[in-house]
Amino acid sequence: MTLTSADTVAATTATSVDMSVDLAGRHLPSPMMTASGCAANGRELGRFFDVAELGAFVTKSVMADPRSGRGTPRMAETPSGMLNSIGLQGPGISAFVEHDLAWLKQAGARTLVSVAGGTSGEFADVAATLRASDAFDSVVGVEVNISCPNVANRGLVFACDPLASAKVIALVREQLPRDVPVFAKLTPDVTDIVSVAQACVKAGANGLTMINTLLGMVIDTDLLRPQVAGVTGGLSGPAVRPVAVRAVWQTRAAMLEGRLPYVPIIGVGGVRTGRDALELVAAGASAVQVGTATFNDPSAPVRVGRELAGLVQDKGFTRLADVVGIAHERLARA
Amino acid sequence: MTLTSADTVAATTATSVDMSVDLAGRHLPSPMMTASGCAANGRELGRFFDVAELGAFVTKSVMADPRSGRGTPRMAETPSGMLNSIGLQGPGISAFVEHDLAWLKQAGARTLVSVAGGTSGEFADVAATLRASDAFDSVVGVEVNISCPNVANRGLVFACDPLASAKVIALVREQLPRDVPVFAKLTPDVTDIVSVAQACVKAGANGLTMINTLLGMVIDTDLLRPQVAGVTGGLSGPAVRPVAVRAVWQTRAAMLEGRLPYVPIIGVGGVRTGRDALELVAAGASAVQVGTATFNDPSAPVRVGRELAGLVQDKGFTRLADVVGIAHERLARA
Amino acid sequence: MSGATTHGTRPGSGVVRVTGELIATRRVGAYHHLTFVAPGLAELARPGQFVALAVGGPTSANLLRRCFSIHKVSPSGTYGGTVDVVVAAHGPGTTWITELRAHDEVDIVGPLGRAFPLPKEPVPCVLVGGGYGSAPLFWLAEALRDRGCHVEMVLGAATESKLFGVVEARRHADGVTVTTDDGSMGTRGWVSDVLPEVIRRTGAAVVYGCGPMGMLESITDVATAEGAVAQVAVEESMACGVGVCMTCVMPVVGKDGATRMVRSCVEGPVFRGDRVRWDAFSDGWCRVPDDAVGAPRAGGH
Amino acid sequence: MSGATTHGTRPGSGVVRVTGELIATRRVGAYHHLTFVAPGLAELARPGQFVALAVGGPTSANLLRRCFSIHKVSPSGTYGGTVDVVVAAHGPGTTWITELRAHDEVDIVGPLGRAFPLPKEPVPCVLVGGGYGSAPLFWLAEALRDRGCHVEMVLGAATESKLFGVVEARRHADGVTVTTDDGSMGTRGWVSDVLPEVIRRTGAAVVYGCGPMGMLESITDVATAEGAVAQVAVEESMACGVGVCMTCVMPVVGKDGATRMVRSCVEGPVFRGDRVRWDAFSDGWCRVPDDAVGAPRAGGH
Ligand SMILES: Cc1cc2nc3c(=O)[nH]c(=O)nc-3n(C[C@H](O)[C@H](O)[C@H](O)COP(=O)(O)OP(=O)(O)OC[C@H]3O[C@@H](n4cnc5c(N)ncnc54)[C@H](O)[C@@H]3O)c2cc1C
Ligand SMILES: Cc1cc2nc3c(=O)[nH]c(=O)nc-3n(C[C@H](O)[C@H](O)[C@H](O)COP(=O)(O)OP(=O)(O)OC[C@H]3O[C@@H](n4cnc5c(N)ncnc54)[C@H](O)[C@@H]3O)c2cc1C
Ligand SMILES: Cc1cc2nc3c(=O)[nH]c(=O)nc-3n(C[C@H](O)[C@H](O)[C@H](O)COP(=O)(O)O)c2cc1C
Ligand SMILES: Cc1cc2nc3c(=O)[nH]c(=O)nc-3n(C[C@H](O)[C@H](O)[C@H](O)COP(=O)(O)O)c2cc1C
Ligand code: FES
Ligand code: FES
Repeated sequence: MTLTSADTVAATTATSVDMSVDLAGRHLPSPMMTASGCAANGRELGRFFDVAELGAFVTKSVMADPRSGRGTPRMAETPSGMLNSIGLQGPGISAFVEHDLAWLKQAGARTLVSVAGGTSGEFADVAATLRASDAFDSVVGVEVNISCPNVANRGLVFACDPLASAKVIALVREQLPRDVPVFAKLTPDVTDIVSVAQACVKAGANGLTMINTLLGMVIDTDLLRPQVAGVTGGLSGPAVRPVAVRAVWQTRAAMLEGRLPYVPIIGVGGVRTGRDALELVAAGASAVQVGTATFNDPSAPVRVGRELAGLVQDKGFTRLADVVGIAHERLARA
Repeated sequence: MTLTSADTVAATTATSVDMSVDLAGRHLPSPMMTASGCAANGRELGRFFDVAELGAFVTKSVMADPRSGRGTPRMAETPSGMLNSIGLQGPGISAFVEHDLAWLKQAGARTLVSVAGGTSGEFADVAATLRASDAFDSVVGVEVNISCPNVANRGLVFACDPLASAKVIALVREQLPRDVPVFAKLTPDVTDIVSVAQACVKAGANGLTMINTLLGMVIDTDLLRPQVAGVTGGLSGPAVRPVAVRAVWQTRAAMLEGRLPYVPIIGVGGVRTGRDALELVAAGASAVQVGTATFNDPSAPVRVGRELAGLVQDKGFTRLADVVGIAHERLARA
Repeated sequence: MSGATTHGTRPGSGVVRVTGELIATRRVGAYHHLTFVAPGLAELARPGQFVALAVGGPTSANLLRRCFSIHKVSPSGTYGGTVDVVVAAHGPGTTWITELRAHDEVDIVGPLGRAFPLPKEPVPCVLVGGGYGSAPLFWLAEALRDRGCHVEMVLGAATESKLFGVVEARRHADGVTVTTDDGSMGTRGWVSDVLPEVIRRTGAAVVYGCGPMGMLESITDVATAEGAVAQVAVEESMACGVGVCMTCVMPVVGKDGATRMVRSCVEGPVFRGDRVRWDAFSDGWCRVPDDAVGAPRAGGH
Repeated sequence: MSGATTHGTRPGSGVVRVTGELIATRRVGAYHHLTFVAPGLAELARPGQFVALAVGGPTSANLLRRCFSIHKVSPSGTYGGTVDVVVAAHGPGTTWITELRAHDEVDIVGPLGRAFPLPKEPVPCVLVGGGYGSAPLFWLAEALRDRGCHVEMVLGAATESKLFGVVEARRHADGVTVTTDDGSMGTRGWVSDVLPEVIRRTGAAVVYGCGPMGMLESITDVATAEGAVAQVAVEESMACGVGVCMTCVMPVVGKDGATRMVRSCVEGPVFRGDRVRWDAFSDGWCRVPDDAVGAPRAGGH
């Protein structure tokens, strides 16, 4: 772990900072979340920490039917990161609500359910089944993973196209009660992330999650062929953090300039320490997800939260909310 | 340095592999090049190795007039990479040809001159001055850095827009003799890199260099403001290698599918060892540039070449050319 | 109890995370045998489980943990609990681990995965290890002999230096057969060449295996042909080791007869050999069998 | 000549790259004083130059080298040439360096940058060091005294533990003045408080300075006011240290009177204080002065 001594001190000191967040109408006691696909659906990390300690537990993107995902190898380690090509393996929404969401509910978790689909209709179906489920009252929001291939458009990722993205968001939004916020999860693999954000917010997204993985590839230099069976994969981990910070910054800047309505941002990408989380928060994120770093330290999502609280306190703030987007103010003043 | 024992053996063994490349009509004895902006203009690295050992020396992007570049800080270290925001500091094309190109010529270097501009006209002017210079006969090609801000279009980077890119390439192509190849240097920060490549090749580019840096950002968590004076910067180094490999792969795949005319690709992004170079070559690159790794090891551009030759030989090949794009064949056969 | 710090895991979770101090390291042929102080881990561990080690220290570019079978554990003693692993230097992570010196510290998570199931009756067993795959078997042999099982071992490798624990085997088993591909020690050939005879001679009811995938497949074939049950510990590329990333999956037939892509880190690494869909593995790739639950459909995604 | 490997640099280039073995490390107040074997480097180095160290070893995520003033060199001896540096643990790279143990190896490039210019005549000189900034001054003092210069030193720091080399200073200089911000040693206050008196008393013609930017600016002001020349070694954030990245620039006035953004790693780190555009530095940022060559124009880029 890359813990500087300041982080370590922070991690071991109880803080009096108000770390709660108001996320599109939902009050969360902490800004910390798992990242979809990096935490399974709760039980596994429940061995390392109490999932109710998180602001929200974000589940693996779930589709309508059970899916086997891709063949293996599914991953390659890369410098300060990794490449993955899982192929959205999952139990399907019915089994998910029955087994996984129910478990999360009894464990006291606030759940942010990540949904995916190969067509915009599939997204809507998944949301409808979710809404109808017994444990739906434990759901604090739905994260729409639009960074998945659109069957109708040669497999082009929905999030690469503002129109396709907007359609998915509008359909999901329709299926859910007004008090359940919908977050659009964006890909950084676009020329202009703000225009995709604009389309999503206009279509009813109550918040934005960014970033998903970057499209990358690793060649196996022994076999001289692609290392993962899926050929290309998603790049994640500390390596991509500067791209995540930039995406959050640009989107927040667009809000400050009035080019985008104000909605909360959930920052994700390369967070491993409290300092990393603070980068995203200062750039404009109200909440922070920890993904790949969990593979290094299974308790990272809560550890990072403790470190973040310590840093916020050390800098003399009493509320995390006062630090959200602060780098824009400090730059403007300079 | 991350040298596995295989690389080390390779590095110390003289090989009998033919490492020469035919790059858009120019014969180069080696595929190895410096990367623009990571090697200054020759003298500095001349202390560490003979610049004539390279396939080509790629110069810092030069504009029409002298430029001071941005204020400082201009950089931040990031996990397995760095962020830079230099602002194209340089002497201007006249001083460049008089002092720098002349020095490279007398040192026996084959030079790939990187040109930049704030308008497409500026690119053309720079190319015209270059062509008229005394040392022009040492130039083996011109690399057009279209990843710089277009003054006429709110500072949007040329390479983000196929039309703007094509215009620049066409104007530069016009200024230069036919036997001097023009390479378009692409940014990965686009939704569809193949469409930008198509526009550039159609406009006359004889080859493609990819990738330039990714747009990124680092927040100084002590001061809670952007760490580099330019606010955002370019992300480079091993962290981004999977993105470079993917860009080369996609472009080569488009050529194999007939969606893009065949032109040679110069791979760049995160190369630090022979193994890294081999990834780009197997994905489709005919030549390889070493950028950020030079800051760690000033002799990296030639060391990587030795390691690459050793690996190619170990795998039983006698010509580097036979390895270019081989991962496409091996995947097709699988 | 110096040299180790325990980090947050939850009571009763069956897993601990400790900063373990390296107290002994020695070369054994092509391998490195390392002993770490790891309080709390030994008490929870059973043969067949593994540990996941973080590599590279605070400045590391290698984010993912490396997994190793537990070679043995000592629940108490001078150092308050230790765990041993046997490591082959391969890529950057294992190279880093094998270059550690005494008193260096490593972040360890474990025990992970499912252990080898032990037979209820004292039946004869054969334990087959390929290369460093023998590492977890001596401890298993002990557990089996404690239950009254007759235990024989078969150790195989490409060459003598890649055998691990031949001497140890003689102490832990009632019979030992060694094979090497080049004949530098024992019988020239593969473990599967000698295995049928050993199973027949001992009347083995269970064959335990640990080693490369190809070997595990042939162990399964031989065991099945001889009427024994194969229990094999697989080695799939793992990013997390704790069940959250879905990189380590392989096609395994469940009790309901359906094939699913299951996580080898939490549902394995030990599987009944005849449940594994060996037909899906070829040329370094493992495809999803067409009849697997949720397999990609033509025209689907 | 064990413990060091020399890598390719070109003969006559004035710089070497060696894998240097750490042979001695000791804490000195808040700092770590390290001695590396570095054959070939000592012969080339002069006071004011620096070395660039790679950090983190083979698995490192920290790609960039860290730069340190050369504290001293020994061209020969048991180990065939050594170089000493004084390091303050700050971020990940310097922390890694200060945690090295004897016999660990570090990749070193040097000597780099321009040395302190020495006066042709034996004039009185004052050497001012802030914190670890004093590290290169003892060696400089020696060189000056060899030329017959009267040498006085002024050492300042926030507090006693952050002073470096007070005892050494007494050996190397004809007079030593110490200041600390908190008065824990010497005069309470800044070096600039005592400097005018020292310059006047000694009749110094040259004031050499090394330390934080703010201190270098005030040394320059004082020296200029007292009619002395300031030669200051700056510390700008550097990515390469060898002149190829353009990250380490600062605005400096050339002989032609024009301000340019010059690379402090190759044209510095030593500059004549009155040539540095101190007015451009504020609040941790350095802007490009409007009158600099090639400065951004309004409406331009
Ligand atoms: C359950 C289990 C038990 C194992 N027991 C042992 C043991 O006792 N002794 C031993 O020497 N090795 C063992 N291995 C293999 C060992 O984990 C790998 O050799 C090691 O992870 C490779 O790391 P690297 O840094 O050398 O290689 P790299 O190729 O750099 O590894 C890159 C990434 O791929 C993963 N990876 C690569 N190869 C493997 C592999 N074969 N298995 C799992 N992950 C891999 C690594 O964990 C890492 O995340 C075991 C693996 C598993 C899954
Ligand atoms: C010419 C010169 C001489 C120096 N001499 C000494 C010395 O004798 N003793 C000493 O303790 N320190 C010295 N420094 C400062 C030292 O280089 C930095 O403290 C160190 O690079 C910071 O590395 P880090 O890993 O602790 O911090 P990080 O903040 O992680 O460093 C990140 C990156 O920024 C660069 N960087 C950050 N701060 C500085 C800085 N102040 N100067 C240059 N680069 C920086 C690093 O090189 C690295 O590339 C000197 C710097 C220069 C330029
Ligand atoms: C193995 C793996 C699986 C992932 N699966 C999903 C997923 O199912 N849905 C999703 O929206 N994002 C998925 N992601 C992306 C992460 O949620 C996250 O956006 C990304 O990894 C960047 O964050 P990180 O650097 O902290 O990992 C996955 C990432 C990884 C590494
Ligand atoms: C400090 C720095 C300056 C750069 N300047 C230029 C430039 O002037 N022109 C250009 O085309 N690319 C420039 N680049 C991009 C590199 O040439 C290269 O495309 C990129 O850094 C990726 O390669 P790398 O990971 O090997 O560094 C620069 C990169 C760095 C790090
Ligand atoms: S290794 Fe992550 S789920 Fe098995
Ligand atoms: S540090 Fe790279 S040019 Fe000075």
